[in-house]
Amino acid sequence: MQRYSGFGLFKHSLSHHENWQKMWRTPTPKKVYDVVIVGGGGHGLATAYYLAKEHGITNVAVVEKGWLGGGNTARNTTIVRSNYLWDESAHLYEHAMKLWEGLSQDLNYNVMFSQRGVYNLCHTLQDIRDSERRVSANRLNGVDGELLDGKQVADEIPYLDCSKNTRYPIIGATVQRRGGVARHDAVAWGFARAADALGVDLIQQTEVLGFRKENGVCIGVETSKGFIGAKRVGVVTAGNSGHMARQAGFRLPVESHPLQALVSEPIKPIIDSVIMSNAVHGYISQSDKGDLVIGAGIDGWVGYGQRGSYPVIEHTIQAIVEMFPVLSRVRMNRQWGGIVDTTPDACPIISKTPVPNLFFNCGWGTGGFKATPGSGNVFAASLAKGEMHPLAAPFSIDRFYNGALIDEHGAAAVAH
Amino acid sequence: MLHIFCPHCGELRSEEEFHASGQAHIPRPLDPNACTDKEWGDYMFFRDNPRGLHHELWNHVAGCRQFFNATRNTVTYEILETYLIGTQPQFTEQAASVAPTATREQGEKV
Amino acid sequence: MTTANVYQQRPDSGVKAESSLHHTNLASLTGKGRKNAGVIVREKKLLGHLTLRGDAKDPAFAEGVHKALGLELPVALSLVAKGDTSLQWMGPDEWLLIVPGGQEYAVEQALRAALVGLHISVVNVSGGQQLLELSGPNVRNVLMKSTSYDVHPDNFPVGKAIGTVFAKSQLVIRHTGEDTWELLIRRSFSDYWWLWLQDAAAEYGLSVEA
Amino acid sequence: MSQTHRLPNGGRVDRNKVLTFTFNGQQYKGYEGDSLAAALLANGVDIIGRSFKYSRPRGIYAAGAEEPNAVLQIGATEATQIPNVRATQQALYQGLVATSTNGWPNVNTDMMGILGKVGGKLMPPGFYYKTFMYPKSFWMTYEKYIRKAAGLGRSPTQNDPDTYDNMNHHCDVLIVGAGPAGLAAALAAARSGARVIVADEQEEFGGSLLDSRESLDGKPAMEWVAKAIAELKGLPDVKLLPRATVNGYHDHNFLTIHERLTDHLGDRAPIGQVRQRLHRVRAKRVVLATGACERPLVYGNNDVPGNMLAGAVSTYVRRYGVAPGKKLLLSTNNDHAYRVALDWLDAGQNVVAVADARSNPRGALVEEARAKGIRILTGSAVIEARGTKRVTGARVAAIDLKTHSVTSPGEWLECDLVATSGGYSPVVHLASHLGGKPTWREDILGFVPGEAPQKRVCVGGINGVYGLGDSLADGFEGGVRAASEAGFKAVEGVLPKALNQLQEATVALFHVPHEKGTARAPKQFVDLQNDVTAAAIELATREGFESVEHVKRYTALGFGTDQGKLGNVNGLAIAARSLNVTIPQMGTTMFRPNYTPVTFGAIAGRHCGHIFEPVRYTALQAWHVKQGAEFEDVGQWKRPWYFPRNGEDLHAAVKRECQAVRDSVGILDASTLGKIDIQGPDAREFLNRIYTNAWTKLDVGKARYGLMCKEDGMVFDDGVTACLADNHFVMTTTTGGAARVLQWLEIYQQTEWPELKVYFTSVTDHYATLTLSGPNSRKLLSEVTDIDLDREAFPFMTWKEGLVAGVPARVFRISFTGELSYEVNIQADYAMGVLEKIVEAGKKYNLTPYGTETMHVLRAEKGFIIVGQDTDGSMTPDDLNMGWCVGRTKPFSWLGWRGMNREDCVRDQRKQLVGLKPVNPTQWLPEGAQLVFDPKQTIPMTMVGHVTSSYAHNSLGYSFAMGVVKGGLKRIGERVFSPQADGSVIEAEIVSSVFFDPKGDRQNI
Repeated sequence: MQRYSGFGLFKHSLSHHENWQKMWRTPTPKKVYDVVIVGGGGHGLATAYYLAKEHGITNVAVVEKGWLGGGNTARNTTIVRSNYLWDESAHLYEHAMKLWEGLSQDLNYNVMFSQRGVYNLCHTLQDIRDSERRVSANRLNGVDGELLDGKQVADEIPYLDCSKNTRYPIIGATVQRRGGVARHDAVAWGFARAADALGVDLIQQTEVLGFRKENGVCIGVETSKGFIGAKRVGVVTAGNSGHMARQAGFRLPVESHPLQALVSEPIKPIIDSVIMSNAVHGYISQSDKGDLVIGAGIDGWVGYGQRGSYPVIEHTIQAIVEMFPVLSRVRMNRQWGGIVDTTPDACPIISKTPVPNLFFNCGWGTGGFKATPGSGNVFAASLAKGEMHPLAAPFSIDRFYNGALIDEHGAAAVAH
Repeated sequence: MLHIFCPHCGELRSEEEFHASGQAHIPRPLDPNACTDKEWGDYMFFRDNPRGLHHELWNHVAGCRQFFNATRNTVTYEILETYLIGTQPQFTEQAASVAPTATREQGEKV
Repeated sequence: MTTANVYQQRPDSGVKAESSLHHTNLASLTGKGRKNAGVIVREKKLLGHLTLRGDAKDPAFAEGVHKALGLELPVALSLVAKGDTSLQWMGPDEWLLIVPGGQEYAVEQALRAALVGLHISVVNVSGGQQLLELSGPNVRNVLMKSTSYDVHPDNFPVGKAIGTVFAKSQLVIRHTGEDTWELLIRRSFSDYWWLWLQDAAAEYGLSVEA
Repeated sequence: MSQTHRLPNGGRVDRNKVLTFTFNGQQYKGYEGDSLAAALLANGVDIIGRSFKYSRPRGIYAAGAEEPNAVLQIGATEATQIPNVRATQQALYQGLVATSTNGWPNVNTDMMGILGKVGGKLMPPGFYYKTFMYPKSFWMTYEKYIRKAAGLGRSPTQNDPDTYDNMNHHCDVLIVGAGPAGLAAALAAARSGARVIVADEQEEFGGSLLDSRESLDGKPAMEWVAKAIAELKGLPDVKLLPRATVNGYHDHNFLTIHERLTDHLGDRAPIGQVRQRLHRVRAKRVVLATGACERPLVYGNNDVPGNMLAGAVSTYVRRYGVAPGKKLLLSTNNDHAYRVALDWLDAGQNVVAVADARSNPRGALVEEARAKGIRILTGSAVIEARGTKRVTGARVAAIDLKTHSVTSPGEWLECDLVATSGGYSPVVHLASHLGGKPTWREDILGFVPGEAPQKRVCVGGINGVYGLGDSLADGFEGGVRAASEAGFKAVEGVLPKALNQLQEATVALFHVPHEKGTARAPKQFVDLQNDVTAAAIELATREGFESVEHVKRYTALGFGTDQGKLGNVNGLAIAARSLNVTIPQMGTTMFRPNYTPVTFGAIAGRHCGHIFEPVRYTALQAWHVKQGAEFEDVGQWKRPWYFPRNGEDLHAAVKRECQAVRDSVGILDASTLGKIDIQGPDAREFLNRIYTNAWTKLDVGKARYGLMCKEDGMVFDDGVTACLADNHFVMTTTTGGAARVLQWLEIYQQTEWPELKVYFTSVTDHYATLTLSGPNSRKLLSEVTDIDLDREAFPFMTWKEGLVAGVPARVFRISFTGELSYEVNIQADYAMGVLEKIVEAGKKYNLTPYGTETMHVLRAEKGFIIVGQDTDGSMTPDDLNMGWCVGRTKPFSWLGWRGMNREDCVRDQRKQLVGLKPVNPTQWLPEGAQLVFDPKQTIPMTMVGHVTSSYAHNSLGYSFAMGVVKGGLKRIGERVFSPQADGSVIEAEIVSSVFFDPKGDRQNI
């Protein structure tokens, strides 16, 4: 792998940047792999990378129907945090957070992870109770978190309307200072480049059409470019998980909904952290390019069109103007939608399936991006050993039968 | 924003007046106590979630407050029909390949 | 056995009654708005409101209603009226009956008597809602700012009444005359509606009529 | 000198109306009718900004929405700042204040420009991914500087003084674009009687005719436009919206139009006027007449001020009477661009030459140019321009299109304006908003709309129909079709005659070759706003980015505020060539709303500030305000939280209120509780199915508490329901749950058990509910009621009807405080009168109004739960120690029963609701605080539960709490610990959750 550095950049500038290597190969699929990952988004690429790096399994293919990182990785609002309520999710997301903290160096690719702090605003007394509960749990789980009062919030977040004149006056907030944002595309590209360097085959423009089973056991995938054999198959196809499960012959407790987001035109820095509000229902941060990155909730119906309904956009912008009245004259440049696989408890499914040797990692709802390295890391371990990693084990499909749900609706009420 | 024909009001109305209530035609097991945990979990949580025709339950919350069903394409978002609770859809996944795409919205006054 | 508990809910005269916009003191604003205001608002308060439920397909039900009220059951999205009494379709098995304030108890009894033996429901909701009449040349503009329902007379002729989204909540709009419309507003939302209408009508001028 | 570049005559500006404006602190003059860009050009302003990455000087490049460079800050005051206004789309007004967004100390001498020159080489696409990684801790510092350098304009830092609104429309035909095709379509549709809306983004209707050389019926084309507008204005159901951009084409033919009502008058709307309006339109049919957008050619130094889109030159000359230079050099690959040379000549200016990439062009305009003596260099193109702050010359050389190479050294021509035309791109933006992939047409070298779930007709330029006569015909036919599809009968119409001229095909040239190769040639810009060069695109493909989305994302191509209107197709062509695929194989990226940016305020409309969302009040709100209540938001309701007296704080007030209730009597406004009237012969059976407990035996006159669970067995609401008559009940719900519960009842009745005869009607607003609670409540109530309140006659958990303060009431003897209590329900119209009389009578009992906080304390002392505070959607009735409320033997498997018997729900050691008593009675356990058995363990700790409710100020005299603890019901008497943020640990004993009057004597007195 060609190593990236400031000096390298200088060296290449002397030859007019004509000698940069490809970031990854364009390989022809082999007949059989130890592991085939279906889905070349952030989670799939991370899985492949950690399989190769931490488990020495390099005979791995990532099969992607479109382009690497082209699904929700390319469409999310890039928030990273780990301040989840329940132990199971807090541990999983904190595992991811620790990986984020060294990711650029690990991948030798700057994913621009910016720990600028994530604030969750409180508007009601119940918000305060829920926040105390979450922050208190975070603290005892080793996840950083603070509960601020209204005055502290006003001091820390310029231009936020903390007056009593708003419909839902702000009376406090939680903050996770280690939380922040990262550059979404770079995460996919960084993992792809690093995985490729370790020998992983990244096979783009190849759609998985089905799973081949022998004696009920999965032995590979049927693709638009023919059959590819595999000892184990991991499916990481956010926005398509239900569809893939149907190909494999079972259903999931998943519904795929549109999740919309939008950006303003680029403006000079004005929002220096990530601010989210469940009650007013919106969240905002500002990208390094200057765009205000804004989102809110999912559309209420199943939709695979990568677009949702306009009222969601309206309500989101109303919420932002309510929180930051000074932004009223800023303009919205572009809106888009992703497809999020939601589960009944707003937690992911990282699980074995009714088909032996076929594993699913899905159902991240609106919280997938922030988990990317952690999700890939525990999924890789599970695929390597054939047994679920301890951090992944609570997220089995079984919980929807026995009732051991991990209800994170509170932590994810505003989608992010 | 979707335009939905309420079969009770007999008019197309904006999506804002409605609330989507998930997949339709999921009858509550007649004897829940006879269900295994797995069967009960299937009833509560597992859904078809198709790419394509989806039969789903809607409620005209701001209008007549009635529930009804709709057949909607989850990729194009086209609504092929809305129909009353207790009746069956005309458009189904099986019939879809032969059914012409609706050229005119149900209830469209032209 | 009695199937329902019905009682006279209105006190004898002399007890103070307040509409849901009482606190805004509309009376004091009467005649103080802009001359030739584009929108004129008038409270139609303290009327008798009854929610009637029953099976529209059962001829006995329609007959009973007719017997008690002298009104035909209105079909979907319509309103029939006789004098100060109006009956509005609210849903396939639901109607709203508005009668002069104080008559609701007697009317309910008449309805129950005429519909005895049928599965019906009559509920007095007089305290929970009232009408707000809007008239004037710019009412349609104000409605267009507030609802995504099509209020063009081709689609919304006089005599039509619909439930829809209005600003950030829901209500019923009734078209009662060429430039006259009624909003059926819920008590707890009244203050919001009043603020909303003042704001939406500001550019056309708003005046209050007693 | 003023307006040095204004032509002596011509243009649609009003030369009698001189307007003064300021740009970068300097005052200039322009005319009414000018765009800001036109006025700047009229004054010879070359540099209007610095580029974002390399800080290169940039000038006005285009004349419309596609402008990439002239993105300015506007606003005379802080509160009225508007960032990122395209000068080409901003009408000039008196006193306009504009500044550049980048450049330090100013745009003419920009220090960053030096850095850009030196550092530029170090900034290939994606350079930031390859560096700034070490040392790890420095990224936040690097980032600060990157952020400062990025961004264009700035947000105001004061609140917006203006108002905005939304307006909803329904029409039969919405016509987007009022150029020749759009106007023809509008006439056709409107004459049929259809409801028609015509929206156009420009200051006036006319589109391409506003600067056209062509005539209609032998008269200037704009005369026909005026006639058409007059006719349309005369029709009753036609709405004409100039200055209104259709920005989004959403599902089911819903579109949004952003109308700028006062932006041409000032940075602030005149008093009483709305600044901008967002129209929400549902159209039966849409006619897209959005035209086509000229593409520039990509050549060396094509960004130096003085390089300009060819059509823009015509616009400035013909529409504004401005000559943006003296000596014009035109580089084209098509016929249409020749009009620029002719317009320039007509304006008395000097045409240096036309470089035409075609080897033997013979079209009508070409011949006209030849005839007028214009020098035409065929088979050639401008290879590179020269100049730093303004073009001083350009090199024209012969090129070979097949080999993409330069075949002659060429010739340097002196000029100050290079006009460029690389053909036309149909404006397919709106046509693609629903995911429809545009299709490439080789014959017109452009993308046209592809299939999409839109009920639309595309007419004119968007279809690649470019000739004026053809465009009018296409438009008219489209208008007829749209109207007839919407149910209207078309009316015949005669179209004006246009001169049909021979037009030859455009030749495919996007990126002009350079001898040095792309990487070493002078910078050839593809996306001017984002400083994306042809070399950058080639580098991206070299590094393995093969998908168009990858290339776009890696280079930032098309991510600017112009969304790549000029650069996208050229970028695509460059990527395709370097990957050796065709343009259609390369595909396009997604088009998403908005077409051009839309003000947040306009989208938000009036839904902000005090009407951001409804506020709900009870009938007694005015009284609460008069009593000085502090309010709490509960759902949409404002509820009195507590009633401070004489400067009391929350704690003091609550302690006093609690004591008053326990000692004498208090009054609470409970009107916000949900109330549902239930009638029908199956009402009782329905209650049996929906509640966890049994309802079969509840007699008329009695009331019962019930719990509701979802199918998963988790509690989701609770309340008291009373039997009013055999077939008649009234249910109460939590305040926040009222709407949800009604929906819940309806969905089961309508979809699951339609055979059950029962009707539900909300009476929440109809009844006001006054709760009198405390040992003296009977005495007090007896003074204002005719109801027999005798203990035997009116026992606990029953209700009676009678007069209260002269008003007919239903009085329920139920209690949420543990004290003797009466809930008085009266028609809300009379609530204030009743309250006043009770208050009057209550004086001698020290009747004390209390709010939600005191209510919460008093119920907690009794161990009563609050759904949503003590529950979180993961608790069964057994978890709440409310097994007594579970009908385990009910014949019908009611909602929740099966769910609460799943494996995980019946296991030992679930978290259970218990009382918590801090060992130190003055210590308060924060609500939400987590609990552990062993406070000395290391992090991560094993948490065993949390505090749900906690009250230090109450009637008990010591701090107490409720909370859930793992296996808590079997641990009564044991200790739990709550480690706090400050390092301290609060120790508490697990106790019964009933702290006060455990036998319930007080409510039974």
